[in-house]
Formats: sequence, C-alpha cells, structure tokens
Amino acid sequence: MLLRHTPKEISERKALTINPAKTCQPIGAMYAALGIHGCLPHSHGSQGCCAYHRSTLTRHYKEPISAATSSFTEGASVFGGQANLTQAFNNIFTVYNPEIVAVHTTCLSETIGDDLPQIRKKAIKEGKIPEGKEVIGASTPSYVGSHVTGFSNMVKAMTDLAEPTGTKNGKVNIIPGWVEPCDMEELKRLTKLMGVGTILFPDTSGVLNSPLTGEYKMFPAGGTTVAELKSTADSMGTLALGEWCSADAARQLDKKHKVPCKVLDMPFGLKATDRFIEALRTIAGVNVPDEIMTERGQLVDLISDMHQYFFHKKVALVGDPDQVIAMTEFLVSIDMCPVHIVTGTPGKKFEKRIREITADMPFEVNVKAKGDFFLLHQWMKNEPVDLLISNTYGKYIARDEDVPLIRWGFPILDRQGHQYFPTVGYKGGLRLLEKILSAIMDRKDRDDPETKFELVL
Amino acid sequence: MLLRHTPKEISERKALTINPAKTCQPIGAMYAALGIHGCLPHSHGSQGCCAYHRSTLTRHYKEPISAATSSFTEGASVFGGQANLTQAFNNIFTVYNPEIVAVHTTCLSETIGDDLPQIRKKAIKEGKIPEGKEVIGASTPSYVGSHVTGFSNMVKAMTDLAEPTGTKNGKVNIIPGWVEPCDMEELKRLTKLMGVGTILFPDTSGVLNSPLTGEYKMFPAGGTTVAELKSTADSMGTLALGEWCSADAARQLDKKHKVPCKVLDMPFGLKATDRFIEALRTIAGVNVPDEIMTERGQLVDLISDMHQYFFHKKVALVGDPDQVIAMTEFLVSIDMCPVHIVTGTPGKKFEKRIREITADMPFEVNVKAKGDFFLLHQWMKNEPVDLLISNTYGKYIARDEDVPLIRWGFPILDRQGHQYFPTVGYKGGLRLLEKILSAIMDRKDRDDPETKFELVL
Amino acid sequence: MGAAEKLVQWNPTDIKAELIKKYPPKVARKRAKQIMINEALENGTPEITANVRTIPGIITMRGCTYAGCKGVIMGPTRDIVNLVHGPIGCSFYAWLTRRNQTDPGPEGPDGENFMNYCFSTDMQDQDIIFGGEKKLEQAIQEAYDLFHPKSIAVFATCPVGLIGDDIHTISKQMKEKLGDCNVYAFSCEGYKGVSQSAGHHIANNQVFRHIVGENDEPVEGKYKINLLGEYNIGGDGFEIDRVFKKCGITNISTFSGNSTYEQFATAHQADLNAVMCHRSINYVADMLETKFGIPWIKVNFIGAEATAKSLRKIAAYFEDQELIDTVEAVIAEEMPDVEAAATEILPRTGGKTAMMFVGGSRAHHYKELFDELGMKTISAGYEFGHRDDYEGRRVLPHIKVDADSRNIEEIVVEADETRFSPRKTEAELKALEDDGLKFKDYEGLAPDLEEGTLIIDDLNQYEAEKLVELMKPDIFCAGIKEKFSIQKLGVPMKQLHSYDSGGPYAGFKGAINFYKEIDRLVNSRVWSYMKAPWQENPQLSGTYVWE
Amino acid sequence: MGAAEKLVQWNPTDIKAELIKKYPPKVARKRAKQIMINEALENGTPEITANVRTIPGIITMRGCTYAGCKGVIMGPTRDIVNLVHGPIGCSFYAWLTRRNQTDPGPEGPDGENFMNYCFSTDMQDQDIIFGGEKKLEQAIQEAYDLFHPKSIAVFATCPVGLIGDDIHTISKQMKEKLGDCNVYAFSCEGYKGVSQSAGHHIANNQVFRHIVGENDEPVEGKYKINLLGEYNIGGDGFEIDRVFKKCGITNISTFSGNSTYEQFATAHQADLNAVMCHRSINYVADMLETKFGIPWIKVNFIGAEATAKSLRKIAAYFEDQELIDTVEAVIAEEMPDVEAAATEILPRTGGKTAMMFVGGSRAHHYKELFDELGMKTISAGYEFGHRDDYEGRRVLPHIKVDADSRNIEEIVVEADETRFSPRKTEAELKALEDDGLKFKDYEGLAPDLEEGTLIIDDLNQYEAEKLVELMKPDIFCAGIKEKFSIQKLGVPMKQLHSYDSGGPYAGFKGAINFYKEIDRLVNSRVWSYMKAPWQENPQLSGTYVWE
Repeated sequence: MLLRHTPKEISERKALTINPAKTCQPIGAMYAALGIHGCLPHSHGSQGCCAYHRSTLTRHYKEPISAATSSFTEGASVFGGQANLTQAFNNIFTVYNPEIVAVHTTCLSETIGDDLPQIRKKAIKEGKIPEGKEVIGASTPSYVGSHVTGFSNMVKAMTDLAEPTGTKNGKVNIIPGWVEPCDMEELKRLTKLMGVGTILFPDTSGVLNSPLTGEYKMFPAGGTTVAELKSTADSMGTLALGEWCSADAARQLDKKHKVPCKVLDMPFGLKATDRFIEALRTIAGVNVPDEIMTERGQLVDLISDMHQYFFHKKVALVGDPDQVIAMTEFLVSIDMCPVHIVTGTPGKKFEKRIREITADMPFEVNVKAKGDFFLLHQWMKNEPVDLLISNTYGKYIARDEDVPLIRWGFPILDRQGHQYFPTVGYKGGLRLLEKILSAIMDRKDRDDPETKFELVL
Repeated sequence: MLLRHTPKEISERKALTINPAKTCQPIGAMYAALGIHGCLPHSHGSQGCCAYHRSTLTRHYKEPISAATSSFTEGASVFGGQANLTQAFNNIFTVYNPEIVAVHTTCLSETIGDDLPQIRKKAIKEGKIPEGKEVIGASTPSYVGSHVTGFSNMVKAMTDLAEPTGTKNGKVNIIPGWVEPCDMEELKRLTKLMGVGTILFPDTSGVLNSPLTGEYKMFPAGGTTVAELKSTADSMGTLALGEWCSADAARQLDKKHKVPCKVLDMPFGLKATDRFIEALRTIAGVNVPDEIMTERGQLVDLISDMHQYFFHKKVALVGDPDQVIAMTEFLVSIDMCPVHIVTGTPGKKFEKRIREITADMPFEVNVKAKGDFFLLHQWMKNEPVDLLISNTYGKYIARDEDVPLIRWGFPILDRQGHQYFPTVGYKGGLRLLEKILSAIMDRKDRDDPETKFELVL
Repeated sequence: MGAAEKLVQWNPTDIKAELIKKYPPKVARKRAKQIMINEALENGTPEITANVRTIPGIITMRGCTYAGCKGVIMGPTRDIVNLVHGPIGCSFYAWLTRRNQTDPGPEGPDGENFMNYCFSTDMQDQDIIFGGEKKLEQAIQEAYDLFHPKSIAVFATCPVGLIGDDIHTISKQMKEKLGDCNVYAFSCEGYKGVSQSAGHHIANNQVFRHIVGENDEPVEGKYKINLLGEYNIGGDGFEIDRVFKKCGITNISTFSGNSTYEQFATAHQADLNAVMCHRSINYVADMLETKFGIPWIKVNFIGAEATAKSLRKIAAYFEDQELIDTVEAVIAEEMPDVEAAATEILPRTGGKTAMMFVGGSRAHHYKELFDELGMKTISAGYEFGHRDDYEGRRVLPHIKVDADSRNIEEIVVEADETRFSPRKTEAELKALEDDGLKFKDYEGLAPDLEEGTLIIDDLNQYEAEKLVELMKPDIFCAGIKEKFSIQKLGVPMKQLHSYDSGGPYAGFKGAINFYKEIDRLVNSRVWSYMKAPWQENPQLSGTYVWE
Repeated sequence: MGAAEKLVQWNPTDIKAELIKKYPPKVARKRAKQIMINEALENGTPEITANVRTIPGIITMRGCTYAGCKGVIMGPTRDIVNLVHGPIGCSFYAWLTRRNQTDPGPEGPDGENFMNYCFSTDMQDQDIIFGGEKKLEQAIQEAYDLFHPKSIAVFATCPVGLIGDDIHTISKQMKEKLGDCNVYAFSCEGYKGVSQSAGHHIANNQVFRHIVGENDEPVEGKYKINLLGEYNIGGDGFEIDRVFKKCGITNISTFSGNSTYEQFATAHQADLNAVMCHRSINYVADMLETKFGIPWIKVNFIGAEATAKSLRKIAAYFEDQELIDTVEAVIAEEMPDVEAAATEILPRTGGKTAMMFVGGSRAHHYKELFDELGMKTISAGYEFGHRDDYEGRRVLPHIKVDADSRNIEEIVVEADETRFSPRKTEAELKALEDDGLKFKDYEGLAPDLEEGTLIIDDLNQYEAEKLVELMKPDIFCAGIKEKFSIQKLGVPMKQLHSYDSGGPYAGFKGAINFYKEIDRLVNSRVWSYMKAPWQENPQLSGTYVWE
C-alpha cells in the first residue's frame, strides 16, 4: 500500500497536518496575477517560494510560468526587503518590461514586517517604476488561510487600479474565482451569448493555455487589461463567483466606488449555472437566448438519461471551498451522495453551507474545513465510497482503496485536458457528467462478473 | 473469458463472418435522412429492419428516433411493396405531416425488385404526396457494401433535390460524412469562423442531441432544410469529407449541376484538419483567423507536451473507412503505431491508403477491409497492443485481453459524451488526445509497481 | 399527484376518440377495433382485434418474425452456434442487444458460451443472384471447424426465402456430414406473419422437432418441471432458479433463458410444464403434453405474491406434503424482506399511475408488481399478443385464422409410441381442477384490469404520445424505441423488455429490486429541472437586487 | 542540421555580449563574471564567479536552502518522518515532487515508507506571534503516536528562524522523552545562503552529527563502500545497485537515494566513499574521512563509459584481482547492449548540439552521455555550483568566503578516538595515486568542455531564451520551470532534475534509456507542426483547384 501507515481509527490531531488539502497564500496570488494582461507576478521573499510556486503551476498547466522574486538573503531577512524589492523593480522593468508588476508577500517578508505600499511609493519616487507602468501589491502571509485566501487577496488588490471616470461603462464586472483558463473562456462565451458586456477579472485564458508556434511570448495575448481593471469602477455591478475567491474584491469595489455586487456560487452544475444566468438576465434585462436554453436542456437530458447510474452512489470530495460547495450541490441534484467532504481552507461557514446542501441526503455526511487528505482517507476506510473527486494527490488514496478517481481542482499534475475543457456552465456540467459516468462505468465493466457484463448501458 | 472460443491461430474463413465490424446499408440511410430538417425516414421492407435500426440509433444517441416502415407481409413480398408504400405515404403525411420523407430500400424490397422512382411517381399522381412535400429515395440493398454505403447512397439521393436557379449562392457545400451531431456543429463553427458561407448536409445537430424540456418534437429544430438542399446546385463548390461517405454525392452535384468538388479526408487530427482549413481558405480567399490559429497551436502544444507517452505505443483500430483513415494518420503523426487496422466495409483502396499512411512506421501493419472483430482479436492475441480504439463491441476484446479501450465510432452503446463533444477539428483533436492520454495513464497508474508510482506525469 | 384528478376531465371513450381522430378513415376503423375499453365482466370482455397486420407508415413498436425466432427464443441458448443466413444486418442487430444473461456455471470459464459471438454468412449480391446455399454450407463447416459445437442453428432472413435457398436440406446434409453436430434451420424470414409472434411459433416448432426428446438419459430430481417462456433478462431466471432450488424443485429446462442444448433435449422427462410467457411458448407446452403427456399450468414469477402463488400451484400439482411444506417455508422466509421494502416504499408510490405496452405477456405480469406498489394500471396492451392473451384461451376456438397466420406452419404432434406417459390420470387432473388448479388455461389480461381501462393492441408512437399527454401517467413502460420520446414529455419511462440495465425483477428479490427502481423513477427530482427558473417566473424586473 | 552552420555567424564573445547587453550596468557587470568563455587549458581555466547571490527581480532557476536540505538530501529517506515546521506551503511543495524512488524491499509491503506522506505543523498567525515551539512539540508527539518511526527530522522554514523557535532544543527534549526515536532538526530557513547549496551543507552536517556512526553492528560484505550524492531519481540508484551487486560490491549506504536510517547509521563501516554529486555531498565525504579514515574518490555512473570507468576505479582501490576480474566481466557483459543501441541511434543524433544548465554536478555528468551520442555540448552551467565544481577542487583554497556562506555552519570534525582507522596507509594511497587513482579530487566541468564553450553560472530565464534563439541547440536541458518556455521556441527540452517521467539514466541500462529518449526528442516530428501549411505558403490563389 502506498499509504500503508494510515490507520482506520481516527485520533484527534491538534498540531500535526498530514497530507494537506491546501497550500499557502502566495501561489494563489501568483495565479491570480497571471490573469492580468502583461503582468509579471513578483514574490517578495526568499527565492524558494517563487521557485516552488512556478514549478507547481507549471506542472499543472504544462505552460511556462514567469514570476520574479526578491531573492531574500539572511541580510535582507534581518534588515528588511526594501532594497531587494526596489532593485527588483528596476531590473524587472528594464529586462522584461511588463505593463504591470503584481507583488505578493510571503511568510518571510510578513514576519519581518515589510510595508509594501511604502516601498512602492518610495520606488516610484526614485523612478524605479517607469511612467505608465503599474505596481500592485497584496499582503499574503502564508500562515493565514490558504492558497485560496492568497488568490482572493490578489484579486482584491486588483481593485486598487479601479478609477471612476464619472460615466458608467454599462458593463458588469465578473470575478470568476480560481477556475481554469477554459472556464474563464466559457464564462465569456456565456455572457456574450447573453448580450451582456462584461469585464472578467482575473482572466487567465489566452495566458495559461497558449499555442505552440515556435515563438515564446513572456506576456501572451490573454488576460484582463489594466485599462479594463481601471474601468471596473464604472461598471453597473459586480458578480462575484464564490464567497472565498471573489467576494472581497467585489465588496471592495462596492465600498470604494459604490459598484453594487452580488456573491453567487461558482457556476458548476445545473442549479448554480441557472442562478448565474438568471442574474445576468435580470441585471441586463435580456432574454435568455435559445442557444443557452438548448445547452441547459441537453444537461437536463443527460441527467435524466443517466440518473439510474448516479442514484445513491457515494462520493468523497476534497478541494477548495467555492468549488466543493458548487460540486456538492451538483452531486446532490443528480441524486449522488457526497458523504465525505473536506477542504483544507479554514472556515466554519463552509461546513455550515455543506450541511445545508446535504440536509435531506439519505446518508450521514462527514464534512471538515481545515481538514486534510489523511482524515479524508480515514473516513473512506470507515465508510467506503464509489467515487473520489480530488486533485492529483487523491490518486494515492484511490489506488490504495481501489476507488475510481476524478481529477478536479488544483493541482492536477498527472493528466491533461483541464485547461482546455471547461467544467463551468451547462456545457461544463455535461463534461462533469461524462467524467462521472465513465468513472462509474469503467469500474462496472471491470468488476461485473462475466454473466452480468453489459453491452448496452 | 467472454470470448473464450477465439483461438490465437488464424485460419482463413471464406463464408463465415464472426463478430462483424459493419452492419447493413439501411441504417446508414436512416441516420443520414435524420440530418434533413422535418424529415421522416422510411424503411421500405418488413418492419423488423426499421425496428432494429431505430433501436440501434436510439441506444447510440439516447434520443428518440422516428422512422416509418412499409411493414411487408408475405403477400407484399410476393406481389411487390407498391401498395404498402403508397398507403404508407398517405398515412405518414396525414398523421405525422413531415416536410419530406426519405425512403430507403432493404434486401427484401431490392430482391423482389421494387422500383422506388416509379412508385413515387405513381403516389404523386394519386395525390398520396401532398403539394409542397418532398419524397426522396435511395436504393440501399443490405447485401452490398455496409452501413457506410447506405449513408452515402442516401446523401447522394439528397442531391436529387438540387435545383439550379441560375444565380450562384456564394456558398460552399460541405458534406461532413457520418460524424456525430456535435461534429457537424463544430464544422459549422469552424466554417463560420473562417467567414465561409456553407450548406452542410446532412446535419444531425439539433436533431440527435436535443434538450429535455417537457415537450416532444418529432421533428426538432435542427437539420439541413429542403430549401438548402435545393440550393446546393447553386453553390461555388462542394467539399466532400470522406471518400466512402461523401464523395458520391459531391460528384453527383458536379455531374448534374457542374458544381465542382473536392474530396478530403474527414478532419480528424492535425493534418486532416489543416487540409480542411486550407481548402476553405483558398476557396473563399480568406485569411485564417487567430482563433483558429490558436486552437491549432494548442493542439500542437499538447502533442509536444505529451509526446513521451504516445511514442511507439501500439494501437488496434477498427471502425469505418473514412474515420479509420483519418485516425490512422493522426496516430502516426503523434508517433503512435496503429499495428492492427480493420474496417468491416469492403474496399481494397482502404488497405492501400492505410499502407501509404503507415509506410514508415517501425512495426509491421495488419490491415483488412471487409474484416471483422474476430480477426482483429486474433491479431491482438498474436501481437498485443497498448490501446484499442473501437465502437462498443470492442469492450469484449478489451476485457479479455486487458487492453485499454477508447470508444470511438458507431455504435457506442455504453457511454455518453460522443454526441456532445466533437472529435473533428483542432478542438476535437485535443479531445482525442485527452482520451488517449487518460487511457494510457489510467493503465500506468493501475499497473506501475508502488516503487514507480508517479505523482507528476 | 395521483392520476385521479389528472383524469377527471377525460373518460375512456373520449380518449379513444382522441387517439384515432387524426387517422385516415381506413386506419381509424382498423385501430378502433384494436382499442378496447375494458368491461371486465365475469363472463368475459368485448372482443379485441389483435395479431393483425401492422399499418404501413404508422410508426409501430413491433419487430419481425426473425426477431421473435432468433432474437427472443433462440437468442438465450448458450451452447448452440446461431448462424444467421443473410445480409449482415439482421445478425448484427441481434448481437448481445437483449440482455439475456447466461451462466456457463459448472463448466466454469471453459464452459461453452457462444452468446457473445455473432455468426453470419454476410450474403453479398452474387449470393442473392446465384443463390447462397454453397456459402451457407461452407459457413457451417467453418463454424464447426473453429468451435466444434454440439449444435448449429441456421436462421433465414428475408431474401433467403425469396431466392429459394433450401436451408433445411443443407442443414440436414451437414448434420449427417458432421456426425456429432445437430444442425437444423428456421425459416423465420422477417416478412412472415405480422410480428415477432410468428417467429416464436416457428422457433417452438423446430426446437420441438429437432431437439426436444433427443436425450433419454434419465435426469435426477424429485419434482421435475420445465419453465417455459422465461428468457433470463437481467437475471430473472437466476432468481427463479434460486427459489426453485430452495424449494427442492428440479427445473430440467428453461425455454429458453440460460438454457443449453441438453436441457431442451431432456425436457420431455419433466412431470410438469410451468408456462410464464404464454404468448411465446404455449406451442411447446401443448406439444409436450400431446407427445409425452406432460400437463402445463400458467405461472407468473413477476411479483412477490404472484411468485408465492405460482410456487403453491406447482406444489399443489405434485400433491406432496413435503414439497407443500418446503414451499410454504420458503415463502415465509422470503416474504418479510419483500414486505419491509414495500412498507418503506409504498407511501411514495401509492396512488400513482402506470401504463404498460410490451410483449405478449409482460404487460400482464408487471401489473402484479405495480399492484404491489399501490400503483394503478390505467392503460395497457401488447405489442404482438393474440386475442387469447387479452381475453383468455376460451376464445381460441373463435379466433379466425387469417392469411398471415395460415402461412405459419402448424405442426401436428402425436403421442410418442414409446415415451408417452400421462403424468396424471384424467381423474387426478379433474380433482386438481376442482381444487382450483387450472390446466392448459390462461385467462388473459383483460379480466385483471379495471373496468374502463383502455386496452390497446399494437400501440404506436403517435397514440403513445397522445395517451401520455392526455392521461399523464406517472410512469410508462415499453421498449427502447419508445423510451426517449416519452421521457422528452417529462414522464419517466421504464423498459420492460431489457429492463434498461436493471433486474432481476422476478421472484422475491426481483420484486424488491423493482420496488426500488420504480420508487427512483416516479420520485426522481430530475423531472423538476425541465423548466429554468426564468421560465417559472419570466417577467423582467429591470432592477436587479444587489447585496 | 548540425549545430555548425547555425553557429557560423556567432562567436562566444558576441553571444556573451548579447546576453548581458540589456541589463542595467550593475547587473551586467555581475553577470559578466558568471559567464565564462572556456579556455580549457591544461593548467586550468579562467576564474568564474559562482555561489553568489541571485539578483532580485531576475528570473532565476534557483530554489532555496530548505529545498536543498529537505527536498534534495533528506527527501529520499524512506523511514524517517520528515516534519516541516512552518506554514503549510513549504511542506506541500516538497511533497512527492522530486521522483525519488524508494523500495521498502525486504520489509515488503509492510516496510516503513513515509515518503508518500507530507508532515507539517501548518503554522498559523498566532504561532508566529506567540511562538511555535509548543505546537512543534505536540506535532512530534502526534507523529510518534501515529507511526512510531525510528526517527523524526524537523525542518525549519523562513519564519521559524526569525521568531526564534528553538527547534534543536525541542528535538533534543522529544528524543529523550520518546526514548526509541531519534529526533533532530535542521535550521534550513529558505533565506539562508544563496541557493539550494547551503541546504545541502546544513543537511550534511546534521546527518553526520546525528545519524552517521550510530550503529556499530558490523555490516557483512567483502568490498564495502558508500555511494554519496545519488538520489535515485527515476530509479538511477536501483540500476547502480544492480551493477554493484553483480560486481560483488556492498553498498552500505547511499546518500541519500533509496536510503534508510540504519544505512546512514552504519555508513562509517565502509572502506571507500564513492562520490557522485560532488556539490551536494562532499562535506560528508570529507567528514567520514577525517573522523573514520575512509578515503573518497569521485565517480560518475551517468554514461556507460563513465560507469565502466568508475567501477574500475573502485576495483583498483580494493586492489583485489577477484574484484578486478568480476568488474571486467560485468563490463564485458553489459557493454554489448549499450554499443548496439548506440550504433543504431548515433546516425540520428551525431553532430547535434546540447545545452545543459542543472544542479551542481549533473551538467557535468550528462555531458558524458551526450558525448556517447555524438552530440556536442555547446553551453553549460550550474544552478547552484561553486567555483570548484567548475574549475576543480584545486581552486578551493582560493575561494573567498562571503557573508552568505559564512553564515552556514562549518562543523569541525576530529578523528574518532575508538573508531578511526585509516583504510589505506599513506604509502598505499600514494601508490594508487601514482597509478592514476585520484583521491579527494574533482577536476570540475570546465576541463571537459571544449575551448570557447560558454560556461554560465546561475543562468536565468532571459539568458536561456537568448541563448536558444542565438545558438539554436537541438536540445536544452534544465528543470521544470524552464521546460515550456524553451519548448515554445520549438526546441525540445529534457528535464535533468526529474527526467520528465523517464529514467533510470544511470549505469548501463540507464545509458540505453537515455540514448532512446534523446533520439525521440531531437528527432521528433512534432516540431515540424508548429507552422500551418498556409504559413509555409501564404499567398492566396483566388482559384481553388477542384477535382
């Protein structure tokens, strides 16, 4: 067994995290920053952080991930990182010439108390930040929250660029949260079909799914432009998809620029997508076009066709709060039973929300925020499931427990497709159903006795 | 073993077909006819044919398949089916009121020599076919060719509707061949992106992937309209995708209405899609838009990223000629090695084409037209492969030989997704790669010794 | 919501009128005779027209004679190589599509099992022109050389009859040539008869003529029966055999679920024939009685109550206290689980309504299960039934044989000189009859349906859609071709030919499976998703409610 | 096309100028010292600046001290619970990402293996504010209670040093409290030193201080060695051990591929230390010599020739004819396959060019393999090497120790009173040296590279892109962060840290694997797909050529 030392009996752990279901803030801030066009993310800390984040994002996307670091040495750690960061600005704008640098802190710079806004101000004064270039900064201490918190903090920092012109732009801000490039593309396709003008930020489509052409673009075509980010202050409202990933930025725009906002669930699955479309419909006062109605009807059709295979199958689900909440609702809506649910990110309201969604499920539900894979595995040993939905780290449990695994979330280090095929929206729902079905049916075809082997399913 | 009686030693069979890799013409004609808007396919034979075709298409699409039959009795078989067909016309137009009825023959009506054109003429004369309604007919003897031939014959019959008005319509006819509804949708998306006006026929999109809304439409929104079919005579040219499925119809339009044509491979994989796009580009004299260039580049990118897993993996491939030819080219282009290739449809030029495509492959190739699954299985016993690409019937071999299976082609009776996610074009190529990769990697994750189990792939 | 209020504005007569009003007059007249408003009178019901020609152009549920012969009856035979003589299609479509399960059991993984294979002569045009006999002969030889089966069955498809290939002579010759392989043929061309039904009859004839009675080696067993008309769809036969075993009843041969050649060959040694699907198999039952003296009774193992009843009938027939006690013990042991399931599920299914249009007996059998679920069958009918399946065998003498039926061979059987032995004396039979055990009898579907229920023969797609729109059943049962047009209307549809991918539904455990499945279907939340929120509440308030 | 004509318009000086011309002056001056044009002189090469601070803002390949200590050296230890004290990230990123393979072999499926686990104290803000010692203590206890490991290693991440958690005292106390578990800590905060290199040193120190020599139970074996600086990436260590076994050489302990606690504890019983990765492990080699009298030699098992050479060195050291003969026999047995593979592949790889920028020794080791493929290394360098890795240990005395290095503990070791025993007398060593066996020596990368080759220390992303654009190598080797930016340029990129998902590449079989892999990469048709047909031939002829 790969995880041969994991006991079935569950003992309380106060201090030891084993096989985490989260990582630290800065990587989230880096991923978010990559969703700004012409942006170089910068890690203000020792270079190891930056190296680790770039490696992990690269393994997930199989794409180049450019980011700079302040490369703290012991000296900097004692005397503060200002000199390093200022020097970094100078080098970055000279050598790489980005439109914007998005700085995030680390446990190191946070512990020594570096003051980003002040450093930024000074750098501008010293002319280390050229005219017309932007620098934004997010405080992302690794010892608070998780990678999701870091993502949220960087998205919030983007709103610092918001600049009201006094005239509304007639658009809706959409904050997609931590989803794949193709998901962001799909959200843009849906809003376009709805005839709603939008500013989507961040937007990693065209950045982290770029073509192979023989040319290397450090700053690819995609991403939300600085101009768009400035214009967010003039939008008619903001739809924040996901309380954990996107709400803070939306509320910030409301607070600072009176741009009203609404926090919705991430549009995974039928119902959450319905709410998203319904919101767009009412905000823009438009009718839902046939094309979207057809996609919706196709999703409902597939649910009805395949319901017999979903019905009362038990699922273990681990991932980030916004994603897991929407996925739980989707699973319940197709009569599957998510019985073990874990997120590594802290937040009691996560557990509360899951309990609401699963309230009338026929099985008891184990749910934990700030949980880890070790606990999830122990739960699975005590009550086996038919399916595990997890990032790549779930494969060790899946193999030991011989449970089919659907890779979904972050990071996915051992499969391809997640950056090309969306799982948001109705079409995304079709893809999720296809994956769930194949997982269940592949196992059925493997395990059915020959007398029961089926040609038609 | 499910196929425990299949011996490794291969003995020649002159008369016995075992586990066919094809079925008969009429079902192809029926599928093609469903690609005309408002069309009711009609099977001129005993009712069993119609029942079998409707069942098989229903199992493949999980959608209602409406088609009528002449319900031959012994009497009709002796005295001819004219009375039955005429009566059928009357009932069909009275009860179902389709725009058009597409009649195909069967081995029965062919053997007794019913003359469709003459019956049609008489029915019109007797007023059994209302004003403004159309009836087309295709001769599809089950004892010639295969389901692919029947498809081709019905598509050819559609050209009987072609009516030159004297003025060109500036469009390109595209005959997609036997592909999925979503593939036809994808072809329309691509031609639209290219800015080329097209008439795609047949077109089952919107017919065989229809939504669940609480309303049953016997004739759904989709399909090529009769008006479009008439207009094909005014098009600037015809692109026939697939020699077996589409060439006859294209050449017919050329012969009868001087609409020039070109026969291309079905656009599965990089190179065939390149040729398709290149053709559209030159015909319409347009530039290839960035969106398509990006999709192409993404496909090339994924090929390069995952090449190490494809390299020299052996594949057994069975399906219909046009699909198998394109797929073989795609596999070879990513350095996979299709070593056993079977189509059930007769045609020596199939074997010739495959030999050309696989000419410089490092392994010897077994290829057979008019072959069957039994032979393919025997080949696999003699030279095992890493992957089997086949319709659902391949699952019996896959389980016995413990080989990963990718379901592709017709019919797929035990999985979902094929009607929603295209495999044509560059995006379709991405999906094919994703499927191949998961198949290979799922097996790797299953079989790797624990010492070699990988987190990152 | 129960069916009641939905139905309120309709009475059967109106509905019948609705169903046929769009038809051309001739069609309307014909269909009117096939749509009967049940009167459920003690002394019988009005006459229904059944087993008549399908109307050209009207989208029917029916299949052909070949499907009834090769697909239904011979399909489940494990160790017979079923070779289809004709173009490839017919053989392809009947390949593994019926979910007949089989278990090469004792012989284990090496037991003969050709059911996963598809054999065809794949006739080409030159065979049609010059005849296919040589090819058939060669194909039989190749099949024999590859597999050495104990038996090869040849099936004719449409063109074969027309071009005059003499498949019976070829088979006879090959049987002699091969020596250790019984070869015979079925003239089951698709155009014969009016539905699958003719194919059943043809299959019955040949099985009886060429296999039954071939093996006189005594079969051990105290209470020996055959189970006729059970096809082991989704494992029904496995469940029934489990129950038989528990009761100590020896099932020599099932016709034809999970069957083998030897089972057929020894079937004449049974002391009772229990008939499930009356329509497809009654011919064999009659012939076995005439030739070997084995009485038959109608049974039904669909439904827990029906299963108990059928077991008691069998026990009663053998008039053996030990068997009677075992059967009672088994029923007592099996019923609690069934009742527990019913008690849990009934509150969610009670009062709902069902429609069933399948086969030649299933529509009748499954009514039992719906009754157990407290669901009302508001309309039913057969795809290929005959009058006796609706009205009972008492009408047999009055059924006029039309041209289509006359063409189906009616073989004349006589008592076997050496092997005929009546299992019971006339007196014994009489006594049993008096105690309520009916021999050679089937009362049909109609008497079991409520008065006013619409009984519709050969329901077609148009009528099905209308029926569902008008009567809004909570569930509709038919076959794969009908499944999705019904579900598009938002009504769950259960296949009762293939069971979708469920089953077994027979016997005690099967009943529990069925309860759960119907509960899942009629209470699924899926149907509530058909309308989007903005369709429920479409008006556009210009002002969106922000946080 | 070979590199030759591609290079024609460039000479190294121009390229160097190109690489640095865009930099701010200060950066340019610094980088100029780290880019050396090789002179490959007998008597050494020009001086290169290495192991110096990374330039803030310049996108580097480097990682941190924690990565070098926990990730590289301690990562592969199977039965030690590696507990990271700090916020979750550092522990998460080092979780299973380095492809160190391990084989709990003899102990089979129940053998201790914690490598698939990730242990962290997941420090929260209150821990930063009030200190994390209590939490660490509790975490050690919980790990012990759950797994009862024989040893727990604690690793400090950045904040730990700053807030002053005394991890060494905690570890000491817990070691005493637990009794049967050796607990110790590593002060490997990420900000220490200038790269992973400092982490290697810190790991070397603690492993030597806390584990090596802990177990004096004699280890059996005739020719006992330790293999230092081999990490079993992709199974390299398995292949090397296979060869050792064949030769009859006992590898007591690999530092640290596929290693166990007991192997380290008994390492002092070896008679020779064979050093693979000089950069990461030479400290332990030196300390083992000083304290126990075990000499060390540099070896290299990357490349078939190099492997043969290294085996011969070891045999020569033991001066035992039997071993010398076995080694020759093994080489004779292994080489034919290697040569066969080379002969088949060389025609396709010969004349092509490679660039390598990895680690502290790999860039040097892999040059051997590319030589065997007839490929020219046109530029190379280290990510965290020191001057001695480039220029050879002869420069050690002249390396000025800067502030960053001075902060890394340099532990003073003395001869062990009881256990020090020189394996060879001075005279014996002298004799062996005269026969060409060099002890305690490493000549570095530069002498092995052709004159004019660009040797670049701490290559960054900008320079990498420029280099590739200017020199168009046929293959570029570095790590995962560099892989895709290089490949976007249409140049195949091979990871030499993780081997992508390939390997083993060490030893004889590894060489064959590598030949095949490079053949696949440099000859892949994929790179020909980057341009679409219409880009090759863009003009639009208005008239399309129809059939």
